[in-house]
Amino acid sequence: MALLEVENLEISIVTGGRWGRLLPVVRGVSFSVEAGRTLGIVGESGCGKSLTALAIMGLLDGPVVRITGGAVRFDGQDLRALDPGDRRAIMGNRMAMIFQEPMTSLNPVYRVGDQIAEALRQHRRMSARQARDRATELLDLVRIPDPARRVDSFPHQMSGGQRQRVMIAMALACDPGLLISDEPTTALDVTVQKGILDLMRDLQGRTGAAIILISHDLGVIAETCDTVAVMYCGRIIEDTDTPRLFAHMSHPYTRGLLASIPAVDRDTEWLEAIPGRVPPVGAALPGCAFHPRCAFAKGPCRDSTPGPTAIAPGHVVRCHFPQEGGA
Amino acid sequence: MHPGTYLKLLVAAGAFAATAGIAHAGGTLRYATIGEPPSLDQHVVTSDLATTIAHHVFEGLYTFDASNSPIGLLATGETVSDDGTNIAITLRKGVKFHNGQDMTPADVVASLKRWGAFGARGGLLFGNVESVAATGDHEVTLRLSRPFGPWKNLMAFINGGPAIYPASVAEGAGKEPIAPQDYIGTGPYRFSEWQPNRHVELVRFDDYASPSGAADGYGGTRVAEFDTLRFIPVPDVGTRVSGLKAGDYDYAESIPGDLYAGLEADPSVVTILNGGPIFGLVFMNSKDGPLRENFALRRAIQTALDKVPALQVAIGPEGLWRANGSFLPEGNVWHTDAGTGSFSMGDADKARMMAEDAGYAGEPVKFMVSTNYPFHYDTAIVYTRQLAQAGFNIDLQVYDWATLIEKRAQPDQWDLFFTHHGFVPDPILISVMNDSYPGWWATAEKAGLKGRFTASADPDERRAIWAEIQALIYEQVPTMKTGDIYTYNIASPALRGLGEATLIWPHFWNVSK
Amino acid sequence: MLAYTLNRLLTLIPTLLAASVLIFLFVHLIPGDPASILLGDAATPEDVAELTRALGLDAPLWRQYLLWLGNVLRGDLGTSVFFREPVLAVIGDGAETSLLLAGMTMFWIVLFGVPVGIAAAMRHGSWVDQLASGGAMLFASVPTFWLGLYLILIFAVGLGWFPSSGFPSLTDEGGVLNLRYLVLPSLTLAAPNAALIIRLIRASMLDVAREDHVRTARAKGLHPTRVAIRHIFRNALIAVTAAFGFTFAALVSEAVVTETVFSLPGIGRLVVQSILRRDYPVIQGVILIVVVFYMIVNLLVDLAYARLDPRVSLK
Amino acid sequence: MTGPLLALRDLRVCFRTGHGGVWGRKPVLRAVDGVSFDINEGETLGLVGESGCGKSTLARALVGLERAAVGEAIFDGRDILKMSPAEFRPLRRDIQMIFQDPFASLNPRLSIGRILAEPLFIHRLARNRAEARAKVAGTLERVGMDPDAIGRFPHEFSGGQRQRIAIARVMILAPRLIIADEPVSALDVSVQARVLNLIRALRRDSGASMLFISHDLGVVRHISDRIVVMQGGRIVEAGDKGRIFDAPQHAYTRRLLASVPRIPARGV
Repeated sequence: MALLEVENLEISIVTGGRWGRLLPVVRGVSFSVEAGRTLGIVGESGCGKSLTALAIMGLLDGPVVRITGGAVRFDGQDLRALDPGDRRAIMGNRMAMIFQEPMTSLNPVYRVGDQIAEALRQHRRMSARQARDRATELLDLVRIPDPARRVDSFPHQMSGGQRQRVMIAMALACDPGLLISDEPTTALDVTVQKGILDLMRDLQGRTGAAIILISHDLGVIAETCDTVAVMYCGRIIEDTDTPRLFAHMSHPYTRGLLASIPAVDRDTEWLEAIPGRVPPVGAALPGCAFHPRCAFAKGPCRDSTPGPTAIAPGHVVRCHFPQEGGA
Repeated sequence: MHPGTYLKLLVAAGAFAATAGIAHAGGTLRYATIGEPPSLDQHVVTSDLATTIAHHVFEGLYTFDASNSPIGLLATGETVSDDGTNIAITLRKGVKFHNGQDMTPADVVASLKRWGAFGARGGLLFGNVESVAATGDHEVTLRLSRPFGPWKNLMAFINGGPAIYPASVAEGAGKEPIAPQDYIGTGPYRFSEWQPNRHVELVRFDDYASPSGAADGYGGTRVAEFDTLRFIPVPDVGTRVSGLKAGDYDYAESIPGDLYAGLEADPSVVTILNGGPIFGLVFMNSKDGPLRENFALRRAIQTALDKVPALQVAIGPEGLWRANGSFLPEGNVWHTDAGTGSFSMGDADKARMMAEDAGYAGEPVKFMVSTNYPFHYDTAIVYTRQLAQAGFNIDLQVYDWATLIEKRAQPDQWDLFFTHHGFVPDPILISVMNDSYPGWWATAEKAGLKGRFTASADPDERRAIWAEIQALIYEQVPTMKTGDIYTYNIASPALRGLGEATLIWPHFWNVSK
Repeated sequence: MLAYTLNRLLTLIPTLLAASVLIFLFVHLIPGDPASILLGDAATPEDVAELTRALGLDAPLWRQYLLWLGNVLRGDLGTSVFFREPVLAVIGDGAETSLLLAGMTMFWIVLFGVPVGIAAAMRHGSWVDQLASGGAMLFASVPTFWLGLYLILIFAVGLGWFPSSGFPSLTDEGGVLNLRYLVLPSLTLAAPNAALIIRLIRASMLDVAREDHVRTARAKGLHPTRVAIRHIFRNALIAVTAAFGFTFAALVSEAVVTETVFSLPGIGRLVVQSILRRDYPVIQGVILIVVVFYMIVNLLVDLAYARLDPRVSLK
Repeated sequence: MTGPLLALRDLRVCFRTGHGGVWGRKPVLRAVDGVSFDINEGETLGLVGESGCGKSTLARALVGLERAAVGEAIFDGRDILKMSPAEFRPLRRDIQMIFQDPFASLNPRLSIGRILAEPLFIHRLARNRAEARAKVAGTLERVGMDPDAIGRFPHEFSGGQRQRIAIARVMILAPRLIIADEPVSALDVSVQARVLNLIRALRRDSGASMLFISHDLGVVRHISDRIVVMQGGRIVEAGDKGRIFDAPQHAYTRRLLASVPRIPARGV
């Protein structure tokens, strides 16, 4: 059984005040992750990948954005059915999250050691002394030099890369089975990014945690993930294991995305950019959400939303006319 | 038994009881004042609030009985020579100052001399005094250069008056008010402490030597029933009223007219009218500007005014004001109708014609008023409208009181200003009689009448001359009276010994709770 | 920290000198003179002139200033024209009242304002929030004298629980129990200020709640109350600190209406009365001391900032 | 014309940072520490480096936004660092800058038409409204925007469109040197691709030179002719892009390239 199973997740925005209508922004999202494996979710801004992550984590309980359908099962338990207390007993404990903005995701007024210790004291009922020792250990684990001293540093005394390491240490504090990582390296320089990604991979090797890595960077996904889900306009439009994706990408959007990226290892004259632009969030388009930008769109694309189609074992595409072969 | 005799017996019994060491009623009287007095020094300060506190501490040679006639207080009597220039005053024996010293003629002489030299009202008398000297163990003699009728009234009026201080205090003091540590008098209460902003506290003077006789006005026996009198500044009138109702104060002064009806009906409050009315005055500039020596124009202004609506607006309930043109109220010996036909005519058309005849051509008339006293301002507003209807171009200038006081000393700054006047026992004390008071009314006619008025010692003759002076005031219009205002205070029903009305200032000897 | 504090205190000196010139000029340029007020209507111009001379108010302004400044530097603020007592003694008495009143008012503000502000922010948009915000709006807009008079009517006249007015010093009979005199005035004064603090706390907390680190805290599985207090309120406190400081400073100097309604012998009423009396030494003394007080509060606020926010370094 | 369009010689920019105690001297940070390079006519020079390497400070120094710059920056034969503001003003038209955040660089209260027309009037490139309107419409078309954008306001456009507007505002002046500081970093990849295509096309058509600053090595390789690699305020390596990317000499360049996550060779 997979550690995490997401089934038909739907997330909506409440528009026009408290009694306004619901506007679905994530629809029919299903995937699963097993222990020790890394799932990548890739897509451009507004595709719903971050919302999906927050929904799994249980951080979407505000009045404006909320889960309106589907199930999130962690270790067999439906998280949506749990009461808030039981839910919090899992958050930060068996399931932890690393956020995109290392500069702002730490509380500026507390020492990093105390912030790491907070989860330990909450979930492990450790004494202040024990929690501090463990925090120092964790800082060492994420390769922060001189951890015994840095445990007393404030966030503003650290670089962006170090802060992201602190975030990782914080997430790992209670040995979570699932680590959700939302654009963990986007704000960082490439050399720092490499260090962080290496560290995560390394730690996964040790702890056997499942990881969900959310990124807009196909390169990062390619180097880090076992399986990939590509999102567009609130849906997963292509989903398979990483090698197969890069070898047999089938959805025109996935292919367009790849073609948009200027390569580092060869000269490119002209980028095959996707024409048009992403429809506004929650736009109710009939048919396939990508069809106005799709070079291969035909009649059915305008009329009906394509369902998930398995074009090969473990390779699911939502497209009426999946493109076979290489790009 | 005649009621008076009965009272005398009762008081005598009380006095006996007191001297026999039987306990006083005791306790503290808490008096909510409108503010703080500038000083308790009676020689130089004329604030009514100061006197309300100070006349428990300081005493003069004379005071007033219930009919406002001067009677002895520290003096037991006097012998006046036939020509009226030699006055030998006998002092009461056994009077002690609060510092334990006996009062001697030297103390009286020193006090009178300082009052004469620096006193607010002392100069008036001492302009006629050749010498003042001790002429016996218990006698002081005043030698006058000419007969001066108002001398006794002036001596009896403690406000800005000749309080008797120890010679050591009076001799060292100059123009500046004496400091609190020198508040040493002979009264039934002695000064205890003055906590700025907080309170002035008096405590009973155990060695007090009271005058004898039934209590009558401020005269007669004085018994300090309270251990302590505490005068607490409570500037907000709502707080004075509710504080009294809540039992935090026993007595509260200066309550506005609009609350009068409600408080009269309230069983938890006793209202007490002040016997001596105050009155508003609009002074005219005799030294500078369009009104200078133009008596016709002044009369035109006087003709334009109807005093009644202003009193209604500014004061309120009928019981608290009287449109009375006489400078001293009805029932007072100085009351006279002379000239009062012009008091409140309110004839705009006539005023307009009179002004034209007087050569008025719409020049601005600067009218200064202060907002510190709401009734000043309210009255001035009504007058301004009435004057405008009669074609006067009134330039109303509104200042705070301190600024008005400074400006009114400068003749080029104003034509009219608004002030008010407290009750005085002798017309000579009315400010307009003072030639150097802003307005500077000093015509030959005034000088002649004033000379006769002060020279005479015969009460009937003096009353007749005062009637002439009042008529002259309505003719030359150095000032315009706005009508009598009876202020009132409120007290707790628990207080015993308060009369229906106060004589001039409330007093708390012979009062207990 | 100590060096910083000393440094800041040193920089107060030129500021104070400049302030003293302004204070002196301002006070002496208002028309009116204390002598005529002291002596009253019956005084002659000669009397007034003589008293003016006796009070030393006839000298050129610059000489009066230098004399005053010299005395101030020796710690002597002069003698009140009106009370004929040392200004320091006059102010000292008012300062006791004002500081105690401000202190008790701050106590209510913290006692009521902070929890209500936190609750309103936590239950943002709910009836709790509406009630708190509406109540805050109401209290912020009720005139002080009105509220004060009603409190007197209800709790002093009606129920008799508290005295209606006045405040005997703590050193007088009654001692600490005399603080009951300050209950109604401090509540009156606290109402509008607590309302401001509630709204400020609510707004700051809503701002902080949007910050990324709050999401991090929630992701740790902390209880919402713990997140609200430890992560949101603690950070919002940084923004609220200055408001607390200046509210306190303002409470000392600007409680005129409350002091008048409750007849409290505080600094606010003292300065207003002194202006009416043109009691120059007292006005100058009060303003000078209030200026120093503001500067010290300002310094304390900065020191508090440094304690609350590790990113702030004192230099 | 001989020689490069822009020649930097030993450019330095220093900042005082933090505080050095009560009377101590503040430590000096050399943000740009002796940088020299040339940009030839019609050439695009890519400037890469990680955050804090000094690349943005350098760009700001070249458009006169960094008063502390010393050294030489010879543009068209004249040293712009030694010019007074008055002397520099006419050159503002020739040296134009595109910023990373198009939203911050567009006045939200002005319509697109005003935003684009304003520099025309400032630099006296249009004699009247009609002429300005024609130029604005033409430029909008060149950057691939609808002409009806003229009457609309910045907030009505997406990030990619705003960056096109920012580019239009630069192109309308026909500058000789464009300094682009991370112009596509804030954009999604699919949008980024189209803006990059636009920049390339415009540069080719206009013949302008460009200093293109980015931390994204793929983007820099795509757009540049030559590359300068900066680290810690200094140039560690410079050369033609083929040589830099395919045969890096300096250890830092190699490490940088090795850090970039690779996408597997596509297709099978």
